[in-house]
Amino acid sequence: MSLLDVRDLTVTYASGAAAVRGVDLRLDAGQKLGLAGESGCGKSTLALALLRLLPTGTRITGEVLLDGEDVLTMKWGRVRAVRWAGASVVFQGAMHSLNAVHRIGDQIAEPILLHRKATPAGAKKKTGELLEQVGLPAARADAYPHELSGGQRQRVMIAMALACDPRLVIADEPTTALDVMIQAQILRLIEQLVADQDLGLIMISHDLAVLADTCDRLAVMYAGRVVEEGPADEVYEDARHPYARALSAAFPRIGDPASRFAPQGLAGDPPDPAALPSGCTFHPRCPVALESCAEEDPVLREAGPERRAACVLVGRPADGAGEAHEKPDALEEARPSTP
Amino acid sequence: ATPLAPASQQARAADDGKVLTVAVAQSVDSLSPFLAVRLLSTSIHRLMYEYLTNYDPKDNHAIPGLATKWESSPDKLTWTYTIRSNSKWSDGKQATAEDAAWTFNKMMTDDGAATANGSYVGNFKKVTAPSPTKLVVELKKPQATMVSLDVPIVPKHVWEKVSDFSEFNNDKSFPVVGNGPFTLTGYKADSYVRLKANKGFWRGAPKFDEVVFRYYKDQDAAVSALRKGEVSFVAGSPSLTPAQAASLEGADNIQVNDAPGRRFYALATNPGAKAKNGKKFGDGHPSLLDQRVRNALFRAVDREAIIEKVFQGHAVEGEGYLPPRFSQYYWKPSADQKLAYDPAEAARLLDQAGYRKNGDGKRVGKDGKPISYRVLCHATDPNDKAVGKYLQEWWGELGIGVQLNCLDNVTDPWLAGKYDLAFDGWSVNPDPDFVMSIHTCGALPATPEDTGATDNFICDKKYDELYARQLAEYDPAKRADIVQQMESRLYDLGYMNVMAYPNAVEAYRTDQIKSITTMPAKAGNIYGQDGYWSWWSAVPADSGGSSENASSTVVVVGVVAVVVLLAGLGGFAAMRRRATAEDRE
Amino acid sequence: MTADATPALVEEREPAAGPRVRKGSSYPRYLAGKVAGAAVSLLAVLVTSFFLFRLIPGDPVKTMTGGRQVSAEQLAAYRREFGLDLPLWRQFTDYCGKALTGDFGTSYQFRSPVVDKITEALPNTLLLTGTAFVLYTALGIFLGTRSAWRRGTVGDRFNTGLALTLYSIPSFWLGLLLIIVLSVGIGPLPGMFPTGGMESGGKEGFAYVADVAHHLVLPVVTLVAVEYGQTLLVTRSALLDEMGSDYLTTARAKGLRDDLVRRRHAVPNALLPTVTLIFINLGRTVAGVILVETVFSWPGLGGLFYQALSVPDLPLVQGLFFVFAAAVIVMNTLADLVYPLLDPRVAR
Amino acid sequence: MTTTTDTALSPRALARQRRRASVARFWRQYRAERAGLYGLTALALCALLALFAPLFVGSDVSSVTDAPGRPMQSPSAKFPLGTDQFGRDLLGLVIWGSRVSLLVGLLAAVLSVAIGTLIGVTAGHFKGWYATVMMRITDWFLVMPTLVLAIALATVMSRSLTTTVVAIGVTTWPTTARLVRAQTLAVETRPYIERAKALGGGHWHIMSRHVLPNVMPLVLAQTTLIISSAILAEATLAFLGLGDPTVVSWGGLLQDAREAGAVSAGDWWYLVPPGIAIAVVALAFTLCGRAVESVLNPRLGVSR
Amino acid sequence: MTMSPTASDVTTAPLLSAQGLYVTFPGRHGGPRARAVDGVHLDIRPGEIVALVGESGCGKTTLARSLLGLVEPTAGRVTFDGRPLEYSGRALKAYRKRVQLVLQDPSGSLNPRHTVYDAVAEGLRIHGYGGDERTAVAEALSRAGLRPPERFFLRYPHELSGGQRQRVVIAGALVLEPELLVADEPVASLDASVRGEILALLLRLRTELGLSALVVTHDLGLAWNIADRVAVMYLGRIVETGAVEQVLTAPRHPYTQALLSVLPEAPGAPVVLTGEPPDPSRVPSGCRFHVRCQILAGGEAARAGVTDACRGQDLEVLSGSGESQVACHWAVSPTP
Ligand SMILES: Nc1ncnc2c1ncn2[C@@H]1O[C@H](COP(=O)(O)OP(=O)(O)OP(=O)(O)O)[C@@H](O)[C@H]1O
Ligand SMILES: Nc1ncnc2c1ncn2[C@@H]1O[C@H](COP(=O)(O)OP(=O)(O)OP(=O)(O)O)[C@@H](O)[C@H]1O
Ligand SMILES: [Mg+2]
Ligand SMILES: [Mg+2]
Ligand code: NI
Repeated sequence: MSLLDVRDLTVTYASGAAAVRGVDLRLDAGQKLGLAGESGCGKSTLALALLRLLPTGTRITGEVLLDGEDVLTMKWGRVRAVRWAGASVVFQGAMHSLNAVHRIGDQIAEPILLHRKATPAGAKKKTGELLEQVGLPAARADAYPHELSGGQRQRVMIAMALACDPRLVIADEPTTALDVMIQAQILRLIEQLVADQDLGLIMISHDLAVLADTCDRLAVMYAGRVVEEGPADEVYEDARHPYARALSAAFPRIGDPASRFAPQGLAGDPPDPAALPSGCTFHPRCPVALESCAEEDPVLREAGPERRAACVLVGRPADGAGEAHEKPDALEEARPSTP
Repeated sequence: ATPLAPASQQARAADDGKVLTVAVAQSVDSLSPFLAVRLLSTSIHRLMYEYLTNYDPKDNHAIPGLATKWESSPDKLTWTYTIRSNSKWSDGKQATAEDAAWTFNKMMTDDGAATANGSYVGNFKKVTAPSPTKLVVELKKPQATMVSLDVPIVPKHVWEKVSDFSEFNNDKSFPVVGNGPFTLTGYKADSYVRLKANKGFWRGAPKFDEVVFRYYKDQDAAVSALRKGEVSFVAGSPSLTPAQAASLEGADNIQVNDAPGRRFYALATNPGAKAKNGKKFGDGHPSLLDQRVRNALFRAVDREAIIEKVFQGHAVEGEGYLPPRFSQYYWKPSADQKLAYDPAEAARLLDQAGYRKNGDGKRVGKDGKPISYRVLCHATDPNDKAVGKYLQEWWGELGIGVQLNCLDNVTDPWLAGKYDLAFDGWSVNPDPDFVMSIHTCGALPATPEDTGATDNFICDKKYDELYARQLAEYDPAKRADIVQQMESRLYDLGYMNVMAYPNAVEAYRTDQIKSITTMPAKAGNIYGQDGYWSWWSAVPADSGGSSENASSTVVVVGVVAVVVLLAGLGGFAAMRRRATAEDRE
Repeated sequence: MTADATPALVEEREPAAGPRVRKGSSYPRYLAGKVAGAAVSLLAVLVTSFFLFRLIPGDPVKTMTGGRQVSAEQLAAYRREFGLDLPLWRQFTDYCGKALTGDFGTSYQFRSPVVDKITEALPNTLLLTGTAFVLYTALGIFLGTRSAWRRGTVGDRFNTGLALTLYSIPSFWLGLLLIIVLSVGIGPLPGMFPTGGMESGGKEGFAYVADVAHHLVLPVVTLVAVEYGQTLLVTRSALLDEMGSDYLTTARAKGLRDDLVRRRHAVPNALLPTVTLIFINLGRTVAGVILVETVFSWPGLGGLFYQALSVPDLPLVQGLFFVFAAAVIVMNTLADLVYPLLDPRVAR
Repeated sequence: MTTTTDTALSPRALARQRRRASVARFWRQYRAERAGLYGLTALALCALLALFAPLFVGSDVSSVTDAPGRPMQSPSAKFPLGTDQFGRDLLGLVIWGSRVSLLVGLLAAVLSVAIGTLIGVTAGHFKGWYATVMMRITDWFLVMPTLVLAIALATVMSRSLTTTVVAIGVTTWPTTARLVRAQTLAVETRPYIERAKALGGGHWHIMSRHVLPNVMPLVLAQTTLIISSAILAEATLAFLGLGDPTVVSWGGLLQDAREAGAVSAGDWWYLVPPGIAIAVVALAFTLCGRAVESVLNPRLGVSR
Repeated sequence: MTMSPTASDVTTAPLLSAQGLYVTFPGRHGGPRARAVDGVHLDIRPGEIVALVGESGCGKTTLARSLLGLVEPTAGRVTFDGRPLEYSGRALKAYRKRVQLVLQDPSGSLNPRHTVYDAVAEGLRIHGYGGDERTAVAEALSRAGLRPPERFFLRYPHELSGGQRQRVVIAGALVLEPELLVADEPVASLDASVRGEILALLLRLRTELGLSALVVTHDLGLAWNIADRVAVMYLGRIVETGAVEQVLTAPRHPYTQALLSVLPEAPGAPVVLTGEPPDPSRVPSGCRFHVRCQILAGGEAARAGVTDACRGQDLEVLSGSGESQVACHWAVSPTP
């Protein structure tokens, strides 16, 4: 049994925005899954849905099996028990995810005490250990969030996420707001912790390059749906879905003459989750769209060993992806978004 | 009955005795007789201290007070008072002529002590007490008020210790030593003044054991308190409004006393303010110097309407200067002298005086500008404002503008002569000398810098002659005749246009006060009498038994119970919510 | 302004700009700054209280003698006595000098030291406004929190609606109605409460306390009714501002119960605007509630001020004005000093 | 209007079209605020009533000499709200009084907001000693107990509508100034200000083109809210006898009622309608203000 | 792919030049002053794209702002077209017609209450443009890739996507036909997929209009994408500069090396510098990088015998000219 098994998860906000539309994901203990996709494609929504943290009025269907138990049908009391103890979250924007009026030590200790993992004294000790684990002196437990720098706060969030020894950690864009150097520090820290504690990790980012570097597997989302999934390096280097390909191409490889004076982008605007285009949601921006794409909404299909992609060109006898690959011009010259 | 039943029947027995509670609208300025000038404070002093003389409640003539009799030397410069020997201070000491002499001497020598009543002794040469029962006052010149010296006599042995009379307010240690019908036992600023009956009062003990003056800023609250029986008496400031009177008239156990008042209510005209040294000041409208204009203005005032609408019958139409209550001095204009309400005649008079209407229908002054009079009114007096509204419309018809200048404190423009017309009114004493004197040239301020005794700067030779004559006249009937001639002169001059004599409208609970003396006895008022008659004479009703003390406690307990109950219910509800909140997120 | 309740809704967003001081300052420095600011303000108040009321037209001495016959010499003597003959600047320096030692002169109309008059009435005012303050603050915070937490529900709408309605009602009018209904009594409803004043007098011990409490009910109810809305609305919107915050999601993700999320996380963060308001209100308790005091004949400072103004009793007016303003200033300063304890972001 | 092709539009027409569009957008969002709609409806009714009062009550309602009824008549078919102590028709007076109350409220609020905005924007824009001095002054006014100060001002000046307007205006502006300054400071940190500077825009350009439009919504909401408190303030001053006694306003009516002894006489019809009128109008303005605020202030909008 | 259309020509006179620029900010509450820009020489020649890279807080934005005259330098001067910049209101206005700034955050750079048309026309209005405003605005918008421009005229910023907003900002800068564009993190807040679009636009403008540009960024990949020359900034100073190919493929300064090593796909072990970004109010003596320098820590500097110099000897300010330079004792030592 895998640690996390998400089946056909859909999330629709009260406003009518279909933020997540039928996502299947699996994660085994000790595995690191990267979740990429442009801003607004539903990554955070998915993460919040896993612990039922979405605002009231949001419709969630599907199954979220955490160690075989469906989070979505649990009693609230059980959900609360699972939260943090079973799965914890490192939220996007650590600046705001810490409560400004409590000392960080207390905030870290709070879930420990709440889930009765330790006595107050024990919690204090554990807090110190956790802080040292993430590279902060235990004495900093007395600090308030505003006394810490962005990177330090992010570390506190990570320490907090580990407080109850969860089986699963969801890290939502843990490095987005950070400087390159601190980003590297944090990524290194996360990798190390996962390796040490045999956790399941879901790491969310829109920086495909970072994810490819950190994770075992990579899922690329577009408009609320996973459009490509597979081993991280393969997806990054050789994506099958045109969107995933465009995304990976947007990260220039320094030293690669092909990207010198050739920035690459993806024309068009991201879709509005409240009014998605018909057919394949990517077709209005897709450089290799076929006419049928406007009607047919492709499901994830096998696209090689351990790989899946949701594109009509994938898995065709004449392997469409390969075909597209041979016409790099289609993507390479970034064009202004003019009709 | 429910525990919250109204405690209406309550001549409140505080500890043991009967309490008479009077609602008053004024706050005490000072409890020192040397400083107090407000009506409330001086009324209280009447109760606390005996004065040399008192006024007969029936006809206001001077009767013995602390002095049993008095006589003057033929030149009226030396007055000898015999001091009664049966008046004791509340600390047991005998009240003597020495006390009286000390009181007067203090006022003569100490500026601080002269603050309130200094005018009485300004003319005194010497005051001595040759014996405990004999007081001799020597004057510089004759003084008409020698039998109405409204000066509380204070115990020397107590007041000697006061160092600064200008700051001693006599409100720190109780009971305050006095020899009046009541003894001051408690005072809380802007709350109440308590007085206890003086059982040993020489004229006889008061019937009530206690009198409490309770302060209500709001007259409506006072009336409501009367309705509920929280107070026994409401005076009103200066009187109950017609609406209040009307509503109280129908109420059970309440007696409305609608007494002819001792006030007149007039419209004073600025005659061009000037000082005795001839200096003119102020800025009265020049057109008002023309008698025709003044008379025209008054002819455009419908007094009947004012009585009917503003006072709603609780006043008598104004004619002569002195109210009809003082019958011997009362004067009415003859039919052809009377400035009857006649707008057409008023317009004619104005035309005649040369103030004609311009194209816009506005009358223009000699300076070519439309006439608009500034009318000084007391912001605190609803009647001023109401009558002002009528004036605006009546005079507006005539083509004259009216600008109501309502102030909390009119003293300043008044003394500076910076007004055109003003609402004016005085309470008249049994002896009209004072209210007559304030219109003499002699009352004008010496210089514009001084403050004179004058009311509104009237200075008329003929009037002054009459005034001098009445002063010298000792035959009451003849004197009354001269006074009436003065009134007639004043009427014609048109500087003081009396519009009404407002009644004193007051009310008391008959289930708390069985009887009470009015002054004058027939159709007189109760509050603000010259003397202590009302409170001294008030007889408690027998029925009053239930004590508010108990009932209020019951009410409080009830309220507390309700609050606790509500809190409990709220808590319960909150807990229930808490329970359901478990399943919320 | 009226109802002593100036744009309440306005103050909602104030504190965010107010107390958040620049980062990097230390608490003692912050404290010193605030205290110095308060001192400057107090001085400014002293200056205004002196000069503003001198604009009231008229000669104070003539006013003081109330139009009674006084000679120019006597008037001059009074002027000397009250120091009114000195040049204005001297009067001012004298006044300031004395004021600093707590001497505000002698009341013209009461002939007693202003300080005495004030200390006499102050406890009464504090009793009334203090009681009301505690109640409306508690009620406002309680209902405001609930309202925000259950925003959009019928309860919330009812709560805010009622609060806004009461908030729009002139306090004096409500007071008058309460007197009619609960004091005079209409129809079957008996008059349960006294119509005015603070005590019946002549009572002692428990009876006295009960009596005062009995007199206290209606004015306090009036004040609470018109005032709690502001606290409610401020608390509610401060809390709503926090509602979407990520740290609340964090708290929930930790597995905290809803009420714990609210109590431990949301409320302390949302407290700042409410605290500002609380201190503003606390400062205003001294200024009393002129209207309610008038309607209920409460012997407090507000009524005294009004009385003094109509004379005008300059020393008393000035003294009271200073005390009113000083109370607000002191409370504001206290609030500034308290913020850092509530929110560590302040003053660092 | 048919959609003319964009290409033919002059900048002026563009501006107009844009304004129309933004008004329409504002209205669309405002309509969603139920309470705001109630408030607006109540206000519209009041405004209509006040505007057209001369048509159906006539200016002679306030005349005491030709008062149609007897004093203090209770409500009847002829006088739906009874009469006052002069026998005037109270319904007419209440309607007539709306003119003064609304006018004073409006003027005072405009005065207050104008001062507040001017000081707020300039103090926010110009840093340095000017801002320091201005904010000190503002703070000073802010700590003054407003009612006390207004009473003092009303006493110092003569009793007239102008006095009332000035007293309210002068005492209520500091909150606006503080708010506007805070908003100005926030706006000034926005990159578009930097961009405008980089484009060469001067102080005037920045204040008028960028800061002002961005504080306007706040100012609008603030005005509505201040009108509400100004109406209450007017009533308070009138009730304390500091208003102009010769004009009919709601507060003045209440004071008349009290002076006439209507409270203890139980003449509720004299007391209740003006009070309700004040409360309703104040509430209506408050509701509108809050609605405007939540429409224009996205931060509040989101959290609701 | 074509390469470097206008390769930097060292001999042409610079269009914009910063000479010995220092910008310090008063310290907070009496603390030491923050030396945000601490001695910078930088030249930008006509038609050249220069990338200014460096970690957060190193003073890039401050430098860019001082080039525009938005902050007055504490010392040093900015010359444009050979003439020193004057700080009077009028001179600045004239200067800002020729040099334009594009800010980091496109959403913030547009006044939410101004339409696209207004935003673009703002510059024209400020400078009292005599010609047909409408045509100019339309042209600028289409040049920035918003076509047809009329469709965007009435839009408000919130109705545009991030990429479109950035284009509007660029159009607003272009409409004045500037000679130089200073772009402060032009794509930092944009999504990766939109990023390339905007960069391509900058490149195209350079070819079409001969625009010079200073692009401020912390993203080395961006420099690789579009710049001719790169200047690496550390703690207020430029520590390495040179042609992009050279600096990014063969970095000489340890700091540049570290920056490049932490890029996800970089070969070799990442050199993660510890600690937070340095504090400009406490600039270390000697080489300002020495406290975090991996070369020094790793002992390589000792091997080269420059340890003492690193710790104690201040480095020369690099000249602004185009040639490759590095401010490092170790890099310039004979045995690096
Ligand atoms: N509370 C909400 N109500 C309605 N729509 C929402 C809500 N929260 C998010 N959305 C919408 O759902 C979509 C997905 O949002 P989500 O936050 O999951 O995106 P994301 O992938 O995390 O983006 P980013 O990279 O910017 O964090 C977005 O279009 C967003 O506008
Ligand atoms: N107005 C200012 N007052 C005081 N210090 C300032 C000011 N502006 C910037 N600084 C400081 O100067 C240093 C450089 O800031 P700058 O904004 O130029 O950095 P940056 O390189 O643009 O950083 P980022 O990549 O985060 O945008 C920072 O430490 C900053 O705190
Ligand atoms: Mg997200
Ligand atoms: Mg920057
Ligand atoms: Ni008078």
